[in-house]
Amino acid sequence: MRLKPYLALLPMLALAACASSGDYLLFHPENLIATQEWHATIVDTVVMMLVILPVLLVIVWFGWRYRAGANAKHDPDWSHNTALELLVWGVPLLIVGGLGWYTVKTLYAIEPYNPGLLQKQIAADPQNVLHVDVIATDWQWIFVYPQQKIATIDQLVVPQGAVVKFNLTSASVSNDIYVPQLLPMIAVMPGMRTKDTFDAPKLGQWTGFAADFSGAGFSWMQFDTKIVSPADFTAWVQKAAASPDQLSYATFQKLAQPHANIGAKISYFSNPDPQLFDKVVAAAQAGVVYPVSAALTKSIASNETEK
Amino acid sequence: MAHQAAPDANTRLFAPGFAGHSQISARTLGFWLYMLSDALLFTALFAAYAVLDTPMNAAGGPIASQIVNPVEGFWQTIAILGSVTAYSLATVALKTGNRAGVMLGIVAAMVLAVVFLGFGFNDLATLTAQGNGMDRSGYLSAYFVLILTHAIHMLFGLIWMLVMLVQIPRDGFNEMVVARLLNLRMFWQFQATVWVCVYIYVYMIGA
Amino acid sequence: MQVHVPGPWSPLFGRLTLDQIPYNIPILQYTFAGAMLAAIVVVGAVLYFKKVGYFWREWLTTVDHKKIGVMYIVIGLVMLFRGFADGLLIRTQQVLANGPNAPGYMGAQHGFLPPFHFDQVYSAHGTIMILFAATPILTGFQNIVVPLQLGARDMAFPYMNALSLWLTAGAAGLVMLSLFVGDFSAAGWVGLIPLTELPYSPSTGVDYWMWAIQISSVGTTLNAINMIVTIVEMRAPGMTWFRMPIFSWTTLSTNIIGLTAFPVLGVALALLGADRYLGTHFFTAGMGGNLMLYTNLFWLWGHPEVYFLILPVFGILSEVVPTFCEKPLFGYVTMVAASFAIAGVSWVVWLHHFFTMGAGPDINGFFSVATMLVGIPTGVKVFNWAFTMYRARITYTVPMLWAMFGLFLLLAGGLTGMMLAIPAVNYTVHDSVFVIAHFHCMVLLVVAAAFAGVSYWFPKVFGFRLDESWGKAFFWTFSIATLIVFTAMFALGFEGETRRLDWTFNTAWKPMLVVEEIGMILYVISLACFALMLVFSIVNRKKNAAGPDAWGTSRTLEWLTPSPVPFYNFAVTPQVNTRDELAWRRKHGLDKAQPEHFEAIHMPSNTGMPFVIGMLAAVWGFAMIWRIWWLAAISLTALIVCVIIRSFYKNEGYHLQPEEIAAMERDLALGSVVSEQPDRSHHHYSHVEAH
Amino acid sequence: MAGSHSDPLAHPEVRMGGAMRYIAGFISTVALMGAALIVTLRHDMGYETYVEVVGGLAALALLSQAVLFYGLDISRAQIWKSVSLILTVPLFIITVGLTVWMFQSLDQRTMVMPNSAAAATQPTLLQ
Repeated sequence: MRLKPYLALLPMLALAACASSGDYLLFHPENLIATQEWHATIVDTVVMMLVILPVLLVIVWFGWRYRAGANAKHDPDWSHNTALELLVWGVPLLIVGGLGWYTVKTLYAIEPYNPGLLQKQIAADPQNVLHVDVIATDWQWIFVYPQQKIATIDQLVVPQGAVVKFNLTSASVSNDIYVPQLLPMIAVMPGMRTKDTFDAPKLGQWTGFAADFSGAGFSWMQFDTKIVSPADFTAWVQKAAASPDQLSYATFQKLAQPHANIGAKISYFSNPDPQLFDKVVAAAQAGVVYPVSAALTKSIASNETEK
Repeated sequence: MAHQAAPDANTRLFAPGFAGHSQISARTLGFWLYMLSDALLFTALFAAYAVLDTPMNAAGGPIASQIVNPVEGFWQTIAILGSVTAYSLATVALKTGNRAGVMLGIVAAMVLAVVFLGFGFNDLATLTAQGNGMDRSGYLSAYFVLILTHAIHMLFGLIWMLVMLVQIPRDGFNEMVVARLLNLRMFWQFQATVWVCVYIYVYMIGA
Repeated sequence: MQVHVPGPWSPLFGRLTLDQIPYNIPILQYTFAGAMLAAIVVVGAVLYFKKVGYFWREWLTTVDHKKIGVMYIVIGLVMLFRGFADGLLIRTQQVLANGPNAPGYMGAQHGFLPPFHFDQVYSAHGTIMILFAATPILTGFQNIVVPLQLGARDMAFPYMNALSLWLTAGAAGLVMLSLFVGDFSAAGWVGLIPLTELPYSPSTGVDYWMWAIQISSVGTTLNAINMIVTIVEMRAPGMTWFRMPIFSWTTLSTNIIGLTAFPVLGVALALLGADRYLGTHFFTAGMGGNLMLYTNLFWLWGHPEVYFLILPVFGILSEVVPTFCEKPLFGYVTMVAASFAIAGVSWVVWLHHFFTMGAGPDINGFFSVATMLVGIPTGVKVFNWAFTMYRARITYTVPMLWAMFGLFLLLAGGLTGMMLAIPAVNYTVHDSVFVIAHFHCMVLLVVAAAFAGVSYWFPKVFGFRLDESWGKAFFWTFSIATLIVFTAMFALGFEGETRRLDWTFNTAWKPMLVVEEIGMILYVISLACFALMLVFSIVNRKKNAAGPDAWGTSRTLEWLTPSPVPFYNFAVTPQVNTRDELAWRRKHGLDKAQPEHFEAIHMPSNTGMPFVIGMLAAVWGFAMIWRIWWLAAISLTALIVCVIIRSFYKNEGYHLQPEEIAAMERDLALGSVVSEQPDRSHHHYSHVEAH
Repeated sequence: MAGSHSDPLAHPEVRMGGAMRYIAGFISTVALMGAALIVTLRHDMGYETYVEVVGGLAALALLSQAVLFYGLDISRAQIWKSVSLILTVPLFIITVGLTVWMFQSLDQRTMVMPNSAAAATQPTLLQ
């Protein structure tokens, strides 16, 4: 039994050793929002450790000191001490009070619709806000850039320094969008419109993905996320705008038919229907669904599809 | 533990002849707890109704004020309150062991309940015939299911009353029959309580 | 108004067709062969030893709370094994299906499970573990222990107790049946909406999930009523509220939750059922439905449900720790207060399960702070157990080891729970495996306490202790496996892995996925230790035979009566003088005192009706799942008729005469087993008092 | 069990009822509902006042049922029923209240109302 605490420490050490590696995506936030959330994780852990570590030590110490056969003092009736009982209520109360205050404070800083953290940046340069409409289908991500008049499947490209504002909806079932280093999760729901906001301070490339289960093709719902220089962004927009495929609502209806995009292949579209997002929301509210047949559910991503 | 007394000559370790609890009390308490759980069921339905009672959830179909009639609801209120009062008066007859009185009260309660249910089912049938059935919109789904859940409770109460009408002459007022009569009184009263909430919330405030 | 369902439908068989039997899936072939083999062995043994009558008389028709409790725990352990097998499949799939170049086996693109099968496996894993493993096991303990702790003869409603059991059993049977007839839900144990709506889940999987939960939760609600009335009405004379053992207190608080929360789940599922069967629009995205309404109702039950599971666990720890510390529990009154504080706060925290859905910061803030409040009473409990160990004399028996491990898991789960309560943190890990690791800390705390309870109360029910050395081997393998699997899972959460991935696309996750798999293999070894523990315990049962007070240091009334407990519990109802009555009697040398004379005891008769009703409920569920309307109508009518017939029974039980009790108590003192009731089927009517 | 020896008709819950009490319960509830109906039909107060008045009348009706019909009090026979009812009332308020509060905020932030006539073919801009 005295081995146990050490055993518990071993994996923690292993975790600490690995923490420096880039695989721990949440340890490496790449923008203000994600950094704030990572700080909250650290603050919470440190504050909680103030109480958890002593309790752990007390349990180990008592458990060793008062084991049978250790000849320690045995007091078979001691079961009450008013001061101690006040303490055991008081300490958690203080911790919860402190953390509660901190939580409410951070809540407004990272509020997805209008984060306090980015207020200054938006006010300083309102032109530098990039609007992207995000539509989840079964099982792909469609990004519509209304200002740039382009759309993509499974690729999100953002100019460095911009603040990105998402409108999100789904054509079929609910989902969550997630880029661990940049974009915390937010729900994507059919017939409803959620919003999310994040900043893009550093160049780089990341994988974004669906986080909330949405059916058989869910595991294959990744999208490529890039932050590029403004010049590269303009070039990229021009490339996409040159695409002969145009994203009309009729085209969208075909795209939204359930199928898994295995390998997350990227497609570009020019001239998306300017009201595409609204039409998708309105259609879902009017009861339009993209049903998944039982046969498709059973065969998707199995070898049967290739026959 | 520090305050524990040491055993003395008066200390008893066993309680021979311990009478235990009363069966009737245990049964009525148990049934009362079931009713509180049933109340939570209606609570969830009310919460669902409250969420779905917006013009948006009517999805172009009728909204509350177009389908409910507070005046007709008032007649229903009188019918159901009359029914529970008739049943309650039956349990007053129970005090003297008056079988005919108890059974008469139950029959009166059943007749009034059928009147109440007749109004309700007629409303739902009319709506459905107009194409405004429960599958028309989120709002109508909530309305129908709330009303139907209450009506199904009432139907079970009616079956229960029929059973009692057989058991009273067969068994007399033994412990089990009395416990069932008392529980049924709570159950029946509970339907009126739920109806008061439905009437106020759906028929008046909602409309 | 009946909605159109895709695929064939016939009046006679509903949606059931031959190709719904998945005979061509290899894994299911093996499972089926294994299940059939086990069934043949069990049924064959029962027939060979001519025990059919015994099973019917002593188990299937019993109304004895101890036997019902044992059956609950057996069902729970079987389902725990099934859930574990599902967990093993999930972990193995994720290791095999890691990275773009992961090969596919047995018809899958990656790994060996195609998504549709994988999704069923993880949905079944969650549903089974929470509702058909943890819940029955804990209910079983409450059934066995609470009446004994209170000094009562039985539960308040023995007949309804059996009914609760058989409803749960019927529902568990439906879940198992979904393996071989049709499929199970592929939309998560929470029933992700609108994925569970007909267009997105056209098969009968969601219906299996929905009706099985619905039927079992009726059983749970009835059981909650029974427990509360038992505790309120049936305490032995002298047992005032503040002399009641903590396990009974936590049972009371947990069943208050059960009583009030399960109806809300019933409504959530019934409204989903209305959508699927009647074409309503409660939770559809269109036509005025509101899909978050489902999530709201589900978690309105779902979060209290967490405490519904955790509170009895706290009760078990509060019994085990003082027994093996040879000291009373520190801070009894605050412990009671904390239990009720947890039950109360559990009702205002549910929204923390969907912080990310887009509600405003004031709403998230309210539910966040409310959630943190739960940390206060939970912290109090941990402190109280720690201080119980102060100036104690601790014996590290198997139950105590499990309890210590439970404390450790509670600290880990508490730390991460506080993180998840902060929306700023929650947004980054909301749907990641970090959440999975967190709540597995909590449900493995349930498992740890369950095994603590099994080893602690086993001698009370069966008259001999479990084998200590194999028990320790089981404990160490299991707890180390837990540390390995879930430390790796926390790491994966920080690596950004999300839940329910059939194909784990990021190759950087591979090392930790392999670590998890190693832990799973250790779990398999620990299961072998568990089986060997049972075998050696039965072989050595004479050596490990236990007296009334099996541990010599127990403190509560259940240890006053012989082990195994005679079916009438106490020959004479004990008079309670203080809290921790048995410890007090032992201290003053009164624990061996016997009653001077016996009086007649009134006992309820066995009845097959609860079994019949439970099975009818399962048939009705099956008929509803497959939309076989005639069968549904017949089974529902039969069920109602059975309830009515039962109300016409005149048999009010029988009286056990003083001389019979005296004889049985003599036999017990000599060490022979009298847990079987005398056969009263022929003459019990003679004992019914006339009115 | 052992209590089954006594006369079931002597049980306190059987003795509790009284004809006058039940009739009073009937009359008071019908009168309160009637008053609510009149208030509703007259339509002469602001919505919030109206909800308060009708809600108050409903609360009185429920209270009169609790006392006159259910006979709830703090006697030994009824105390646990009264206690459990009092403990359930907050759950009702929490469940309905917090749910409504939450959905009001959520609907505002996520439910964008399309012009229903144009929805199918020509949805209006939603922002």
